[in-house]
Amino acid sequence: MTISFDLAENSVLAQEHYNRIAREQMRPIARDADTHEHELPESWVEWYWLHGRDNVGDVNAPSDGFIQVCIQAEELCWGDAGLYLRTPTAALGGSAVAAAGTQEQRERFLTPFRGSGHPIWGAMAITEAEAGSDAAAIQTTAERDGDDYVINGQKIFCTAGEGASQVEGGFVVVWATVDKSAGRGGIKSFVVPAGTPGMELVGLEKKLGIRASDTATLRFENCRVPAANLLGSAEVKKRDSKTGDKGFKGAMATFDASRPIVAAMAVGVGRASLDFLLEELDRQGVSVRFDAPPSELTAIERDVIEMIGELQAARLLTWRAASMMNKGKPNNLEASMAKAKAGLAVTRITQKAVEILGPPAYSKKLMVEKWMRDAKINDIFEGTQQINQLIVARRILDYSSSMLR
Amino acid sequence: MTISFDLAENSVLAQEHYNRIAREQMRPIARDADTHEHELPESWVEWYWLHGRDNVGDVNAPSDGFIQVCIQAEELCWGDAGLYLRTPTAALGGSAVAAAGTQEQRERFLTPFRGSGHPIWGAMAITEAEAGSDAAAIQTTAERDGDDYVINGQKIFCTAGEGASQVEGGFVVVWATVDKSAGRGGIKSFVVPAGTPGMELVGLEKKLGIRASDTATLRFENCRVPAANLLGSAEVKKRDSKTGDKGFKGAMATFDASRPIVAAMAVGVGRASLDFLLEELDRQGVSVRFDAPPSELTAIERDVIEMIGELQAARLLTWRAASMMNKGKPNNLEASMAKAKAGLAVTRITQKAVEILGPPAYSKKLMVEKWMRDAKINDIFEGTQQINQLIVARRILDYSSSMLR
Amino acid sequence: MIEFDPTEEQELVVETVRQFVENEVRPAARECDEACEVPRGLLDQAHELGLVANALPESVGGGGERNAVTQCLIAEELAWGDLAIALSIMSPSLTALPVADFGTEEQQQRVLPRFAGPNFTPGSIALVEPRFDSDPFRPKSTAKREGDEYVIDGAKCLVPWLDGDEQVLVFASEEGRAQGFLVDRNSEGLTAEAEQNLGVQALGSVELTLSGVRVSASDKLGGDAGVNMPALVARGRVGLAAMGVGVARAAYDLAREYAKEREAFGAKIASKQAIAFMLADMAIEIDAARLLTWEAAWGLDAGRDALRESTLAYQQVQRVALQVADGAVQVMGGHGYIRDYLPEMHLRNARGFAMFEALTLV
Amino acid sequence: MIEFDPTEEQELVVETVRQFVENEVRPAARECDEACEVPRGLLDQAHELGLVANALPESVGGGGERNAVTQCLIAEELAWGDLAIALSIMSPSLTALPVADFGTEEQQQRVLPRFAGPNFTPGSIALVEPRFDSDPFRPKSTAKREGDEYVIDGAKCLVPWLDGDEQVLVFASEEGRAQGFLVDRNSEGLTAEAEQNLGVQALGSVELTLSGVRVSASDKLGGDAGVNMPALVARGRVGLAAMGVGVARAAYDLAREYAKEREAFGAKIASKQAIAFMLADMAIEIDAARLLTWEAAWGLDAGRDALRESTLAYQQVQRVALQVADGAVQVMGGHGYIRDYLPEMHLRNARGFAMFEALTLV
Repeated sequence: MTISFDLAENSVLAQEHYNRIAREQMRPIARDADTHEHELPESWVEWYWLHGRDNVGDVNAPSDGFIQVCIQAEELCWGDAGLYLRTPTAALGGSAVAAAGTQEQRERFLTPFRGSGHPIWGAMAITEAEAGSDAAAIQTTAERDGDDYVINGQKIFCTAGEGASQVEGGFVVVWATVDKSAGRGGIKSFVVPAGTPGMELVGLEKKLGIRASDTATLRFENCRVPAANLLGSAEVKKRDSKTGDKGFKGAMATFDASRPIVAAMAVGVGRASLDFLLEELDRQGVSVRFDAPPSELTAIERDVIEMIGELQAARLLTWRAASMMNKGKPNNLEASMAKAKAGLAVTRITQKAVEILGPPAYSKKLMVEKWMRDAKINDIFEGTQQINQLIVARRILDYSSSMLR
Repeated sequence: MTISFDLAENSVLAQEHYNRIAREQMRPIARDADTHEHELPESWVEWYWLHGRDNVGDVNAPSDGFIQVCIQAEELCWGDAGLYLRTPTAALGGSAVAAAGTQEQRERFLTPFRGSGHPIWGAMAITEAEAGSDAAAIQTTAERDGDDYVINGQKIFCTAGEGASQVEGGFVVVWATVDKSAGRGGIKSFVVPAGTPGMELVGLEKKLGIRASDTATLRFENCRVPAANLLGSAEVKKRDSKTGDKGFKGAMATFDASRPIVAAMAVGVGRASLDFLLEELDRQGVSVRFDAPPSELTAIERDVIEMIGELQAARLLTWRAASMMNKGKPNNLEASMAKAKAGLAVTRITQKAVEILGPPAYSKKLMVEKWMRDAKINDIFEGTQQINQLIVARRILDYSSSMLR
Repeated sequence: MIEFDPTEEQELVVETVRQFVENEVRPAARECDEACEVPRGLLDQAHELGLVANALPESVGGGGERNAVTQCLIAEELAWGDLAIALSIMSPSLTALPVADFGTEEQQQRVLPRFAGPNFTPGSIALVEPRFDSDPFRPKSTAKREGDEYVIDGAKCLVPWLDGDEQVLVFASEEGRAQGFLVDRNSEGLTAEAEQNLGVQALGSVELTLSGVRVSASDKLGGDAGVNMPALVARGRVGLAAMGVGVARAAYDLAREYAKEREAFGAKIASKQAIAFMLADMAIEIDAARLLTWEAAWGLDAGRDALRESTLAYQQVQRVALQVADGAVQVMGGHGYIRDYLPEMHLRNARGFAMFEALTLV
Repeated sequence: MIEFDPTEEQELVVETVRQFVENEVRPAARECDEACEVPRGLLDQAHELGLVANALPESVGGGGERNAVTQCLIAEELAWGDLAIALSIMSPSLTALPVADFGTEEQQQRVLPRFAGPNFTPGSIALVEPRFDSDPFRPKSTAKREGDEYVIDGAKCLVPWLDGDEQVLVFASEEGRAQGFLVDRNSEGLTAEAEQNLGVQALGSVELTLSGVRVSASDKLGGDAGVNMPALVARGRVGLAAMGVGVARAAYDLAREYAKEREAFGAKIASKQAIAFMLADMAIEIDAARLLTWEAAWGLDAGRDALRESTLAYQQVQRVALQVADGAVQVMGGHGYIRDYLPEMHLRNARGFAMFEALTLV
């Protein structure tokens, strides 16, 4: 162990690999996918399904582990964040199954994603109209009926929800309460396979950015799944116990794994914007000096130096949170730090890039305006800036959620 | 009534008058007064007492009313904020007597400040070790005993507390509770004349800035004042009523009058820094262009444009809050807006001025470092930034203090 | 004397505009944005309020009530409704006011009456250039005198381009100095390409290419005297600043209302300091920006060179509008990100203030 | 592989330094600041830890363990104790490291042994100039070759000036290029005037005036090859960045502890989101700044030109240290403003990072 910023061989390969995919497969269709909101970007989906799932590098060579996943997210979102979210993978639904599922569940639900059939999607459905950041306020119910659970309720903001709910072979992990009186202890997650009767696609959101991504509203009306589709323990703890509760806390813990990825996505979008900005300034004959005294810097130079620093800071916080996962260290604090920093930094970077590049950047002829629209979601989904700051604050103060609301 | 930014004739006269005082009487001794912390700046005190109390302008000419008081504060703090706070006036103590006192009290306590005796001071003593922004938590007691009240407790951060407590003729307005069980309804203010037995000067704070100002800790041990020194009604309302409570709410209301003045003080310090910065840049051949496109601005130019805008914004919010007082309009929201904006803007402006002027500005050979130290108090006293934001938030949301804590 | 209250007449105007905005503009905002168009009927209706015509000289049939502060009050209210619609409604100012300010007597008589008349006549200005270093004082577009004509070459963007008028006021450098030229929209060598932009989508703006476009010498604004560019730019910055305040206020209103309605963790989110302080900060910054804007407008009305004041206000407003709109999206979270709600539009519009120059005039 | 954990050896060093800082440095911080002096005993004690000597080459009696990351870890801990004391303790680096990096063999043998020896020997560097546009790469001070000598003229400031050594490393432009010169402190034409500064008061720095100061040609650092200024500046920025992180962490710790203790309105102020979020933001920014600093240090250790990375880190740290120290004063309110507590000192010290350049080296 010694502090090092040298990417492992496999990470470098992954970086190159996914950057090539981003450049060759995503960038050329990114504007079109943005314009044709709600249309399936077939070429990307098909291409990825056929060629994008290959392992990268040598599985026996040194690896940065989870950092490599972050690199993948960064590169592909440098390509296009909307398309990235439309990629046929198990996504967050897959993370939940991998984290809380049994061996049997993992095989049953995840194997098809490695298979040779048609492209499929996984998704996670948590948010409800009256329960945004506050997952414990979930109203969707899952009632035990013989060997089944019967789910009723409505979910919004379900990323990849169209693909996951409609295309045979995919699935949606739905959070629902089996016992409202138990509060968060009663909240469980269920795998609902695509096409299950009673799961209905109500509609897709029209959004500021990431328009290639299908953000769905899903309705569950007497939607019946086998009890074997419950992830984790069926036991309801009346009070949220500190240990062994694989229900709510376990579910929340998947955020510790997903937040670094979202942070890496943010970094990818931010880098797209910053790379373009630097290239364009260079084309215009504007250089950025690192050896000039502050008194001689132009406003643009100082902005750009600040932007590069902020982006790299976000990336390093992200990699640190990922690195802790490699070691099995709890990273709840560090994951939220990365997510909070990346969301904010990239919101600012992409907004600033439009400003610096001036009138041409306000036009849809360039991609800068799109990256600004795409970036903002990173400060909102998977826990808003405010939620992540709250988590950080609780951790550093050693306060429970009741001590700092 | 029409929107206008033309100063009334008297305001212009006041501006010139106080600016001359600032330049001629304050600036020359400002560094020395900073260095000799806790020493009475005699030359300023004597000069002000002899020459500084004259009325300015023609009392019958158009006036901007309370805005003129803000202009005075701005100009004198442009001279020196520490000396300004050491000026022999009734200061906040005087405001309290003027606002809540009877005609008899006003004459008894305020007349000496217009008299020809030696220089005297007034002060307000609210804060306690365990009650900062939270004035309702006051522990100091005032017990009725026959025709007197007997005060016990200790006050900290009492501006001008040395002069007001020690120099015959001055006074300290002390906040104390006559009935702890009544909460804020039991809090009353009492005029304690300088030299009253039982009022003891415990010590003076050593501070970051405004070192010429005497920030005192005062102890009250069986300090006896006549009941006639109670400001406002003696009646204790068990619950804080919305109307007619001249106790706590009335006392808090004096902040609506004092906050614009503190905001104006901040603007004065900020302007001192900004004026010097502009002069110095000019001497160095660095100009600030208002007709250059953003792409051509230097970092310094953009900073300076931002600083000028921020300072003027703070000044206008301050004058607006003062203008409302002229019309007898409630200005609780606007006073806190001005204070919050001015405190923060001026903290940033003075810190930035040191940065832009580089190594020479870090030295005590220039005054820029001192203005940075002096400025910061404006974001703290008379309600911190956070308290003022809280007040603004409650007002704009129409929330009571229990709805937004 | 210092005074922060508008006159009764101004309050009446504001009230009238606000009514119109609430009844007609706000309900149309989202639809216009998605359709990238403002319905002509809405502009005709707005025209009846006489918002620009009132500011034109009586000699050409106008109201003769030119007052920058009043125009700021109007601009804020309109933009509080919708920025693109506000810019469209006020677009006559783009041609009419510079002609009123700097035009020769002949130009005033030739151009102004149609803007003071009973029908809505849109104006247009071509000042911004499609470059990162677009500079109103030093356009890269050029105008060269050839006999009795000027030949204009260059490129412009963010040019409002509504149907119904035939002219656009194009700015180009003549011997290094920016000058305005009244150019027929159907001039040879002039091509207009519809823009698709991040924001103000309903404005229907175009990118202009001018390739050897010829105008008569009498179309040079102000004749030999030309244009006072600092004054024109100042009037643009003040107008835009006022609209920026309106956009910020619109976003802030949405965020505040949402925060007072929305529950999370068993309480209204407005009762959380993190949200409440964001809102407080927005409120303070909006008021501060408005006062700076008024001061600059008042400076114009007092006949002063208000380039400095207008730039200060415009700079602050650029920052404030963006920050407030972004904050509104943030306060509303997922709901702020979707197009069922308006904050995302305000964010896109707000980002434009850094590019706009003279997209409205007071 | 990417790795964020220090080695066990580094952890041991950090632990040792932290103990020293807690026992010796922190208790002395306020007194040193008020007295504008660091007691010699404290520096002697610190010297026993070998913090600079360990980094010097074995050939001159040093530990031969030069490692910029380790030096960053040490610098952060020391500055977490007190910035002025930290700079004083590490001052030998100012002369010793540039000589080790760029000096000729003769210079190394002549200069380095005393820094590796058993007694604390302070070093000093004169790089910053008393101008708003001070520029390490282009000093206004000049060095002119005259025969076997150089004649140096100019002014310098923020020059650490502790008793016990006779030399200062002065930077001046020779034919437009910055070069270092080993100048005897008692040279003719050299005047040192004690500085009184906003912060780092205990450093005992001076303003230097050089008027026709003569040094031998053999005192030009690195001989004909001279100095690699980007590398030197990078090593300064990394060291200062690490110290800035330490200052920020010290201020943050105070604010957090205070917020957890202090009650207002019936609750700990840390339980208010406005305060808690400020603290969270500080924690995030401190960690971010530290990682950037480590990356730059790692780049130096890997033999890369880390001017870019070190500048990024230094820029971020300047902002973060100031913001955190200012925030700590704010969180503590009146208590933050008085000199019974340390945040006000951290604020004064933090503001200095914008002026400092190579006030410590790694």
